[in-house]
Amino acid sequence: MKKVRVGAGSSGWPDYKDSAWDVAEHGDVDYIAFDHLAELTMAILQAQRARDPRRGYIPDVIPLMRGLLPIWKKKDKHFKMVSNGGGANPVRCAEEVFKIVKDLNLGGMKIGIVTGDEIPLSRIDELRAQGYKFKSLDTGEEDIDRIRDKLLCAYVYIGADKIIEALEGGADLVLTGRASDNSLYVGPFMHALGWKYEDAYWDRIGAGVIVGHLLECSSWSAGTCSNLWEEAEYPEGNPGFPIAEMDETGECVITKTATSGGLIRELTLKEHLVYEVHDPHNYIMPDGIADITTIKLEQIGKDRVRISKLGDAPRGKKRPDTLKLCLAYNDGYISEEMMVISGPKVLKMAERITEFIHRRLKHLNLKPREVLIQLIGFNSLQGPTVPVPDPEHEPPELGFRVAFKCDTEAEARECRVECGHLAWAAAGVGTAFTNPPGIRPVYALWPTLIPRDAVPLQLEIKEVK
Amino acid sequence: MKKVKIAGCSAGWPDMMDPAIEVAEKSDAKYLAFDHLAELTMAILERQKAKRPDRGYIPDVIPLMKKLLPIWKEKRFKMISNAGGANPEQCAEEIIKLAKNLGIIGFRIGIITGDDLPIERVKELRAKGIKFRNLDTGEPDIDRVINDLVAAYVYIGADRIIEALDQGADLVIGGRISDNSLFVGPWMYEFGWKYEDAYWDRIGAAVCTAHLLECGTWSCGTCSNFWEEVPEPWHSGAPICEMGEDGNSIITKVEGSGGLVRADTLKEHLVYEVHDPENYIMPDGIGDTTAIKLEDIGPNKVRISKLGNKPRGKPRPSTLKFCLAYLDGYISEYIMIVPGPKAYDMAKRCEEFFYKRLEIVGLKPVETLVSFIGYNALFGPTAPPIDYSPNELGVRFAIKTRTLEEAREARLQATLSWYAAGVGTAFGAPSEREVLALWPTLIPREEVPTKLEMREVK
Amino acid sequence: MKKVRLRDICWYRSGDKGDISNIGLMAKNEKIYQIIKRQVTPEKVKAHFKDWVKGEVIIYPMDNLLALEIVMYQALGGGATKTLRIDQTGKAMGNALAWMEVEVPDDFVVPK
Amino acid sequence: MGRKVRLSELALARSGDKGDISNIGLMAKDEKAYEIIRRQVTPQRVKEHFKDWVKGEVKIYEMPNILSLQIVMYQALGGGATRTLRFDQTGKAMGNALLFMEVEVD
Repeated sequence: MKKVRVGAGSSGWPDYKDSAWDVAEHGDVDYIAFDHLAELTMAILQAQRARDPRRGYIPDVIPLMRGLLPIWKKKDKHFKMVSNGGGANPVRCAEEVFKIVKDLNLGGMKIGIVTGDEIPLSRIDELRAQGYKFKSLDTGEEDIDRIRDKLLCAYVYIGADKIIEALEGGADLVLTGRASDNSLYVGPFMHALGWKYEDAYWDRIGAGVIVGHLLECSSWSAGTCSNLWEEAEYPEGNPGFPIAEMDETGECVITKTATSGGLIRELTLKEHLVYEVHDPHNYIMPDGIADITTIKLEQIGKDRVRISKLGDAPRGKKRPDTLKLCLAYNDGYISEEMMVISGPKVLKMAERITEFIHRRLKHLNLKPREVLIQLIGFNSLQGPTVPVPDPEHEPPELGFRVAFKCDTEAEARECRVECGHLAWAAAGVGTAFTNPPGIRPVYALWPTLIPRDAVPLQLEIKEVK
Repeated sequence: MKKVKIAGCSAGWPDMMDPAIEVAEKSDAKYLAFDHLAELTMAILERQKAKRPDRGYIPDVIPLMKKLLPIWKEKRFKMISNAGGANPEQCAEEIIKLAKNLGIIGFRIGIITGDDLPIERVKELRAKGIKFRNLDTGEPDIDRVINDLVAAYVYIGADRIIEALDQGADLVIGGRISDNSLFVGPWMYEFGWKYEDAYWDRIGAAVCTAHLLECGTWSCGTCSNFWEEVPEPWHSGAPICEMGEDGNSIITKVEGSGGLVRADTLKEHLVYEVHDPENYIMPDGIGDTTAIKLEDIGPNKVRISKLGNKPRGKPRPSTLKFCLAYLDGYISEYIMIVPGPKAYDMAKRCEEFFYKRLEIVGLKPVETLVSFIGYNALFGPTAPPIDYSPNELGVRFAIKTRTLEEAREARLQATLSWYAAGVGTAFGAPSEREVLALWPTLIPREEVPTKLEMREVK
Repeated sequence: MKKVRLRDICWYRSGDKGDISNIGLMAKNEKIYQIIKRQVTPEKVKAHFKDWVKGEVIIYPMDNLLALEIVMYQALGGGATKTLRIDQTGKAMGNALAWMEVEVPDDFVVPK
Repeated sequence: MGRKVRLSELALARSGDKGDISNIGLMAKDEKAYEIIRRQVTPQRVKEHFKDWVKGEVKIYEMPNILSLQIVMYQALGGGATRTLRFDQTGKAMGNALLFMEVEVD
């Protein structure tokens, strides 16, 4: 029975570099996958590259690789690596990694560079001219003409096709841009276990998609941000990253190294299986559509949980013929200010300051698009759902945060100064301030779909001896 | 008896502009005084000027003047301001340009310079034997920081203000003029007071009263213990003080403006940042704040008068307050919010986790502080015990390091500490800043030659 | 019958995708799963969140995990980059839902 | 002796900073309250109240004209506005913090 061990190496930017090195050193893995991209990161990276062609990849990839590649060499280059840290500039990222290989004289290395995920805006216009509508998955709006002139960039969540091809071509590291986090893991499973994009394999690819979902958020399946936060111990302060031992049939055991903190329990996996899944029967990914209700979890040892098929319902269906496309556009500016106000009667004082802000906005004829006031220590996380406060037990102080959304940066600044900072006038004595974060441009996202065949991908394998 | 009205129109930067406009339009104040400088503002403005020679003054003064000059044209009040900051000449230049295209001719400006000393001058004086002992910590001399100095400025008095008014200035603009002197100057000029023994009692009264005006609306119910009673603080009135030749005065505000003028709102400010109340040391004189009394004599009307026959002031000091600003590493800051029901325990776990992460990455910051917003961010060790279960707590990490790289690494580890928290944690925007530290000391008056230049809009 | 809060009988974790908030509500045992499957309805969830959830609420039961997958549209103030909320990615919406009360039999014992 | 009450019942406060010096104006609500705070709010007790937040000397000046005490605390703000790590860089809440202190009233 063929088996493969794939370890998680990162789940967004930033993450624990030392935990990735721990997986490489002690995880006895065949592959390590690194996801570095949150929903919005690509728009930021593309803006960086537009300003400076040497930038646009995830900067953290370099220190991460500098610590990882010596371990890779020590393990006589056994494990392969797959990463979407190339971002908007995978070619440049590969050059930087080759510099490390030379600096630390690690001998030869092959890097597979996957491109084609970024769609030039001219191509978007072409597709629209051909009658293709980019209907928003969020709001259902039919077409993008409302935002066309504000568009910054467009990128597609691509699948594992070129990752598999690169691994077949002997690549040690595969660098991509906007590869979906899931495909970074499904690629190695399919390559190592010989699965194909054909009907005989959708059930097993479904299992791969489910396990990919568990690994893509690294320590989040191993006790961090967990309901079991009180039990998860970190003696050395280094959270453990999950490792998947997948066999040919799609049955899998999730574990972690003994030298890392955190824990692998049925619940820590369950917590992530219910995270950002939407319709559990149709968890749509570029490489397959998984049905998360067809598997079961079983604790089979300390930090070892088996994921196996529940009944005979298939764990996955044929992959979709469209891919997720994200259009990023500029949508105004946000400014915010925070002060901390002192009791007694801190909640009443907060009401007074709130009234002050709205009256002063009117007094100065300022019209922000949106104003939000939140009380840190009381309702900033859970808003209107928090229970009515008990007057006997008021907090001694509260963070009073106000945020403004405006069309222009100047307006956002004026609102913040005149009605944010200067709102201390209505507060009682004992009010203090933090340095407000800078005014930030709002990058809005328009999620939609694009036909798979409208997104040709390229692979280039480079080598240094 | 001659009486003169001065309004306190700004407490710092930024501040509300509308109270100043309201005073200009609706009151008969003869002088409008504007303090725009907090302790550190000068150092920030010096660094701005170092980067761009055409900057270094308070930018808000231009939109303010744009609104005030047309009113000035009708009412001809006088204005005294320290908005010039590190670049009074450029500030005056901009105001002259503004006045020209508003068609306001004949507007006369007095520009006061000499309050900021070049760093080489400081080194010269140090070589001459002046040690510049630190008033805060008592450190005997500045040798430890002399190579990190970025700015040096003196709190100068009202001498040049009086001279400028004498030459018919409509606006007197300077840099680090002491907030107090912006008010004492005009009163000395109007009443003909001199820096001589016969006048210290009255100058002392002006010094104490000016302290109540230099923070603008802070004396009229803003940031007050009486916040629940203050009507319409969103358009708070600026304090207007009518002083007589005897040094007694009455403080009011524009009819119909928001805010509250009462003996106890003024008292709140009289006890603010005074230190030794019987020796309130200012460049123009030493005030005795225990020698005056405050009485409510009508709605929003308070009389300030002499209490008994103790003199209200003593001769001005032979030295001036001198501030040196120097670079002192970096501070990075990061806030995340952890949810209840065990928010305090969860916050403590994140703190413990953070200190372990610092060990792992081998980082030894100069100083770290983790505090919890909603519990002890303001009150530290004095915060009363938590006798309830907060819905959430802000966990604030603040780290001081020598270098920017260390500051970034420390903040990165703080960011990652939310992994140790339970589900439901969110985080705010992080920030890093360069630390400018202040070295307060004294400098002999004669080492600070100031200059006055008169200009007129033609 | 008596009332208990979801936070005493379930675990939860929430995340985001654009302006969609997605809560995983995990019953601590089979009996509790039947209770939440019946009482935690789209209408009650929407009422609980008041003006924070402006769009539709869809709930998918996951019998295999004794969990409900709760999907709430236009629930995050415009999405991570547009919302003014400090919790830009809705990490605490699960905790917020956990304040909701459900009815349980009087002899019901809250699990440790 | 009498019962213990928090200073906040007898006085109001407002605090500010000058470099690393925190300065609290403590205003008694009436004549009787002024006598109590004048006797019981001593440099020693203030220093104990602030624990490691006040590292330097505490001086207290009386202002009988306005029934207030001027409390000056050295090395009390973590290095001063630009150097302190505290949230309240300029010590605006030190007055409120002092009001948690207990005094005896008959």
